[in-house]
Amino acid sequence: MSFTAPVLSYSLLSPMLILLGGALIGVLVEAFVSKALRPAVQLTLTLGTLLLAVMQLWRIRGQQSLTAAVGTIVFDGPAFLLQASILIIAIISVFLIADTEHFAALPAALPGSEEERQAVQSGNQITEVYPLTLFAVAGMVMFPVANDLITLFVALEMLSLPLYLMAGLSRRRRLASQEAALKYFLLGAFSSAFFLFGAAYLYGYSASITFAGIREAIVGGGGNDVLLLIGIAFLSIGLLFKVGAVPFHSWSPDVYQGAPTPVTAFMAAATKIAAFGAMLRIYYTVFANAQWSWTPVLSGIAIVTMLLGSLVAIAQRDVKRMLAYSSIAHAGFLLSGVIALNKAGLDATIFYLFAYGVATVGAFAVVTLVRDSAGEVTDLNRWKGLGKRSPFAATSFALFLLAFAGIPLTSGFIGKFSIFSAAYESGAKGVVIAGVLSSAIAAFFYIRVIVLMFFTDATEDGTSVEIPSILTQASVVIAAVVTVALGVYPAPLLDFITNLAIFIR
Amino acid sequence: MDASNYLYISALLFTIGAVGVVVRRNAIVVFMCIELMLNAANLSFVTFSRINGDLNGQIMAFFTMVVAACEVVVGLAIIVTIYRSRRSASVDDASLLKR
Amino acid sequence: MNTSQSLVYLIALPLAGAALLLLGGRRTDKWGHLLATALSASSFGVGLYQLSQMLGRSTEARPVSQKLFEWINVGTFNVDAGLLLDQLSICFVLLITGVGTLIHVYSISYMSHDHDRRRFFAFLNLFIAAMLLLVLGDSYLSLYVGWEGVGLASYLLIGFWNQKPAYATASKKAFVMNRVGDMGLSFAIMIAFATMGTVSFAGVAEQVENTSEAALTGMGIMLLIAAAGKSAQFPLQAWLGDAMAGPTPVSALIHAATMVTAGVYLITRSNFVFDAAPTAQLLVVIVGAITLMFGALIGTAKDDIKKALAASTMSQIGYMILAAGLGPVGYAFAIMHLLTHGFFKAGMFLGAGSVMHGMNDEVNMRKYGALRKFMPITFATFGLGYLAILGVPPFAGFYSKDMIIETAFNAGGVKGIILGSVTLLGAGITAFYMTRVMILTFTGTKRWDEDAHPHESPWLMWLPMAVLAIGSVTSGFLLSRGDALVNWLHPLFEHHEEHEHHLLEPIVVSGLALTMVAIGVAIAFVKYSRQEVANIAPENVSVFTKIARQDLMQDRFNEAVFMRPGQALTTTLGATDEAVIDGTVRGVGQLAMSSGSALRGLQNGFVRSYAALILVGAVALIAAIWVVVQ
Amino acid sequence: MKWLTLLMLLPLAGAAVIAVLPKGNEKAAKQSALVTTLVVMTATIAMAVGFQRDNVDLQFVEKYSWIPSFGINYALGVDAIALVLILMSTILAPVVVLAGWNEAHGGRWSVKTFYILILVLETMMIGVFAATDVFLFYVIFEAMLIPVYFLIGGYGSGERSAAAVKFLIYSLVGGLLMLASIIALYVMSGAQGGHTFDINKLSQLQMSSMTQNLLFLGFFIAFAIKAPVWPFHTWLPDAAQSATPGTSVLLLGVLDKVGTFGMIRYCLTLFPEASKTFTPVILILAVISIVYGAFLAISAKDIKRLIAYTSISHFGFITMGIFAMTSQGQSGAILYMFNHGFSTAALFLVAGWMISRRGSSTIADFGGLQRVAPVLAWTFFLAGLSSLALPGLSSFVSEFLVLVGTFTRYPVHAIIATFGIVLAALYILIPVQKALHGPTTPGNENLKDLNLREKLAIAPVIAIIVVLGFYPSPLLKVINPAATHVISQMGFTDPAPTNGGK
Repeated sequence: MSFTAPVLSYSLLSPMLILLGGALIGVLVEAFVSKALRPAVQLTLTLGTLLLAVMQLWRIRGQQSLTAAVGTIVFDGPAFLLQASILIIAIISVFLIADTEHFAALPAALPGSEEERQAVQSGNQITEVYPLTLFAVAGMVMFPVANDLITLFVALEMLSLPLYLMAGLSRRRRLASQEAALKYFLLGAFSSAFFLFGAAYLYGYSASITFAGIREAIVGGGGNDVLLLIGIAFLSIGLLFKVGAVPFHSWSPDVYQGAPTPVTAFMAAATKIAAFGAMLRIYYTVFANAQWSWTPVLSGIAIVTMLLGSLVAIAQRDVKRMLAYSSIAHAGFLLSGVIALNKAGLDATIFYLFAYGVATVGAFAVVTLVRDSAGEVTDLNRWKGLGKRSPFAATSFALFLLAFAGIPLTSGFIGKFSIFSAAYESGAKGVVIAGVLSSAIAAFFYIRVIVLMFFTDATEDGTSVEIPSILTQASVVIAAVVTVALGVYPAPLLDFITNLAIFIR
Repeated sequence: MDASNYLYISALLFTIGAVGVVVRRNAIVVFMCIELMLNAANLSFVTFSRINGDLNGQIMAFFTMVVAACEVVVGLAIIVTIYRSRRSASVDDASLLKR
Repeated sequence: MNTSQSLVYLIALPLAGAALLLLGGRRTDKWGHLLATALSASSFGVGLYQLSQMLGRSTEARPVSQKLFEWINVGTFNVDAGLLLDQLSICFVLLITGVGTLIHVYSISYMSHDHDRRRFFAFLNLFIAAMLLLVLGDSYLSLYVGWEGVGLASYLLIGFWNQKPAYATASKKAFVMNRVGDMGLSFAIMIAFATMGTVSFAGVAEQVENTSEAALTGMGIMLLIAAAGKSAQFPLQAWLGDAMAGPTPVSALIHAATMVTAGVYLITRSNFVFDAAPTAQLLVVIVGAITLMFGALIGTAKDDIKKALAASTMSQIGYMILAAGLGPVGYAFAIMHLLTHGFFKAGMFLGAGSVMHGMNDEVNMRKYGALRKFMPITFATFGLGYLAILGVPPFAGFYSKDMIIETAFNAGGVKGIILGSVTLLGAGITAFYMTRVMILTFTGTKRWDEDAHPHESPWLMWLPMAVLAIGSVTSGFLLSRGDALVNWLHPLFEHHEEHEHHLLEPIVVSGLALTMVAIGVAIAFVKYSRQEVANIAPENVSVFTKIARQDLMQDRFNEAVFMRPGQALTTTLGATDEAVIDGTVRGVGQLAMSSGSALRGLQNGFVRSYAALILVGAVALIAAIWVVVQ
Repeated sequence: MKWLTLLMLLPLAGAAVIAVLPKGNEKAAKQSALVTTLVVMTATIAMAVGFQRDNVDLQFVEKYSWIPSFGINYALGVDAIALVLILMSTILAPVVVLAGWNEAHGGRWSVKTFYILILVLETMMIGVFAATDVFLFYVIFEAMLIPVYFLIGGYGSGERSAAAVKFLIYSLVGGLLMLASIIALYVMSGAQGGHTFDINKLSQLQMSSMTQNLLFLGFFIAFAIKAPVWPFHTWLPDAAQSATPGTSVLLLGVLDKVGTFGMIRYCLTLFPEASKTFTPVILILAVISIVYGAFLAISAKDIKRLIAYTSISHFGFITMGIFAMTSQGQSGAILYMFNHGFSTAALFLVAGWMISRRGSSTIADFGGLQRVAPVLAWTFFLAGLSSLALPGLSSFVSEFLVLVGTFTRYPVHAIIATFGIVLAALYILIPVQKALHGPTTPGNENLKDLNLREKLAIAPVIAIIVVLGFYPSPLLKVINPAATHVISQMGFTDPAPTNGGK
């Protein structure tokens, strides 16, 4: 028997390869470069890798291929857009991660132990977070381009496992951080089991692990629908878990709160893009013809997610948890774009993902700025009067909140409008109504925070705002600029998306 | 014999695992239950590959094992750390973050 | 119709005065009053000039008009700011500007000690302007402007001393009750526009025959309400008594001679409506008759000289309204009584003012007495007015009032008899209470407070009184000589040749009237001249007197029927707004809040429960898909 | 010449100038704000001169593609209605700046910020009336909440932040309902020949009466909250009580007009059938507002709340006039919007001066003011008279037109509404008596009278009130064609005289 070497189009895979390469080098750096240099080296390496990946990605924009890696990877317009979004978000997030203040100097050491104290004093900072980030990013960019179940599963784990660890790296409140890691890990693994089980049944239904094969089976019909439905259901659980849709959301508030804020920012923004990217591809291409079975259910989930997210957010006292619930609500909004199942829905969702991702990173970036002697202050009551003490932080945070609330002239409004109109066009009027309603509820607590910051006098205590690094500041500014720009003149991006966002099968 | 019996078994294993995750306290055991679920999935993969006369399912199974192994590494790392700092592997003790 | 460009000056002159004095502020204190008087006088001059012009023209050519500018012009609703001067309005113009000027003169001295005199004169001018606009406007809408304008002026003047809360309240009361009347006027205008498509006098007049009686009746009733509001007729009479809070010249000008007669003007002006709407006309008569008695009865019990006079004003206007309600025959007499009344009542008010002037602003007649010797001129002028109002020949009232009584009797049938006797009775009661006023004030013994040293008023004050007194002697005779006024106004009211069934000969009527008057006077004499008058009102009096003292319960009534329920409604509405409407809104917010906190409970921090939730979710998902598929 | 864009840019330019001014130089900030607003006013008048009043089409039209993929344009243009309102807004702006010269002090933030907010708001006030693209309108409609929100919450008094939040939430909820309707319109337009937000194209859409009713409600409720019409009014008193007088003037005088303006421009144009369907309900709501607002005003203890309640009553009249569907009613309503702007401005500004002098807004705390500060007192009185629609003052013309116009088609409503004029007398004269008359309350003996700046600020307002009372026809000549156009668009004609059924 003869062996034919698989044909790989490296140029299309290059972004992923670059990222993985960078990550591996990062591991080596961690091992061999002297402690003193490490942070700087790792930072440059990571940023370099990401930038390189972006440039590479830009070069291959507009190309299309089903056979990038013998049919396991697909590259097309949406793939480009989603990968680009993920990389950009990643870069901004790395700006935050660069502030080592957030990360345990020696995660292996016991909280409060002597060796930890020494590690902190000697300034020996373990910088494993950088390679972890790169691995995660690699997984994320692979998730939306996977074209068969294996790749999909591998990508899923590849983006998850590093995040589990990163969640546990916080320097302050380490117990909480470790707990976050544990919860995230257990629940993540739990959900991926469902995912895998679903995959198995899809395979059973279609006798194929490639998306193409599954789609043909669905189109052709005649298979055992029970297998198909179980498959769809369980696979969806895995994905819905990642995007934090009700009732698979319960990990996100705890993890968002426990994880180091830069990591929270990164996963809140990037993971959503990756997961929704994958969802879009799967639902728009693979499951499209089984629409009758899943759209109603997904609509229900979307509605519940929006409402619950908005309602519970009202009752939050911790800014990170509040943002977590708002991200749950937004998952609901985004789902309505998936349900739409039309071109407009695809464009809208991609735009929304990018706009929301940027705003989210910005918001968490501001959270990292608000500190006292014991590190970050996330208790909302201690944000009172922030507007007086730091107009910069308060104003930009207010801007991001308004964007979340979907107030005109911010990116959030354009996103909401486009995604709801797409959903309405597909006849999902109920979802739109629920969306509008929950936006009203949501507005309620976004405004509450604005009131806290601007209209209430500071209580006491040394909650101060410090700009630790130029990079953090930069990330806030970039996010703010993008948010406003996309609100005032979104036309270019929208057109760009509209022209590119076409799935190939 | 009818291959679908294997499916029932795998379903059973999956359910046992899932229930186990909910009812057991010890993090390690919980994690083992999850592994059980993964393997249930694997079993169905293999079964289906047999039913469909297609090898991809078995390839998938191998991948799953690898991934599961990675998961073990990460998972144990986390569990051990938390055990060291809490002196307890009970998942119920880790409930600082709530509401 | 010929036009005259000078009509506008009638209004513009006093209006300019008002504006100048109000905007000029204290700078104009020195000469403000003089300017105001001059302007009012010059307006009177213009009036005389117009009269002479008018006399020069043939009957049908007499009315003149002037279009000022396009005012409101929307769709078919076209109203120009236009003035109309005809035989009817000229009478008013002369009365307003004439009496007005006299009262300006009087006030110069009367208000000389008030450091806000300038403002007082500004308001007087404002009133003159508004009143002239009222009688000169050529459409109901422009009349409306004047109508509320005089209301405003009256409000400002009643409340001129509004630092006294009671006075402020009185002015507010007057304005609000007037607004009720104004509402009637606006309804009338709306009806006119909706049914006839026009609101000008001329337009309505020619549309009348194409319009259903129902509509006209409605319009007539609304006009009547308006008239009742302005002219303090039943049931909107309650404000007039309190309006005496204003400085006495105001009472004389606005609340005796001119503004309160605007109602009579409105009804006579709208004769074409009422002639076509018998029901409305009947109501007019009834209102007139009731008010006539109402006022007269109140008058018998008042110890406050001004309030007594006010009551009498009310009753006299009752006469006019009644006459106006008698249709074409009555209009002229209504106007005639209006004019004569303008003279003698204004005169008597000024007299009352002069008395108060001498008695440190004491108004309680029980504290007067024997003032005859101390203020002879006042006594004389007041006396002449007294004779006039009684209707003693040949004084003014004799002509005007007897005409009304006679016409009332001749109204025919039961109606005639009732009305006739009411008017007769009214004459008697009038005689009684006016005599009472005379006796209590000028004769008998001194009942003054210690610090009172009465003296005659300066010439600036008694001169106008004298002039008015002359008027109250002669006006009646002059106006009725050869039916001068009747013929003068004749072309305005179309007479379907009245079937002259004389129920009573004029001479008989006069006889009856005089007898009633004599009786009234006699009773008064017996009651107040024979026995000593207590200088504090005795409490052991008949129920009737008690009621009469309280203005026949009019305020009690309004309070019980309108004020109290109104206040109750207002407070309840306030509460409802807070509790129910805003409450609902807040409730929704609360609901969201609480449900949020409730759901928050799900997040109990135990990873196993989260896993359970996922598991449940998975099962639910399967179930849901199952349901969908089935 | 791109007039409207120019008008919108001028205030922004002014804001930019203020922004770069050195910190703490408050006088300069105030002066530049005043200059800017005056320039804008002049520019607006210059534009208005070029307006052809017999041409019912949109004029000064501008149109640039904004978000082509959604068919959204930056499209401006004015008809008589918009023109009149823009004119009102830009005349009020300098008055507010001059009158509230010291309002910004005692705010949470700098004086500069205050005037920047004011100027940004002015831009949006112009834009919201000039927008002819529904999306653009909505964007401004929502965005203009933000500056107002900060003006109330940052510079107001008392429960300012609570009031600001209440205002914002109310408006946002209304806005979101409208957004749902707009989305529906957009989708339908896509189904019927291309996505668009062009108001004229949208008004051509075919839709089932059910949909039309629902969408109408989406718009109407948003506008009813803005206006505000009973029972959506409870935010207004709180907002007005807390906001600075100047802000209140812009809030009640201009922003609330967006509601009534929207009813004409959007509800009637886009959903003629639904408008007819709902007219009975709306008329009832309007009548309730008239009476209800008046009663609440009578019972009000706080002078700012009182003015707010009177406005609720006045907006009732405007709404009634709009939906009476007669040329008198329509013209009256439009004229009413204009007049109400100024009479409310007068009331609020004078009340503001009284409050700033006395340090309290409770009516009972004043008394005998007429003796102490005559000019102040008489100005307040005059403003009050215009609010109770005294003939000879501008509001009378509009109010009477509305009543007459309504009476010809809906006599009963008109009759009930007319009782409002008696109530008006009460709600104005009661505070007048309490505050201006009677003996001077201890402590008020030496309150200052109006100074020159304040006189200068209020004079033009009073002038407009008086002049338009006697000579409204220039304005009416501009309004009438537009009003008649609206009526005929709706397929109505004025009822002919009935001759009382003879």
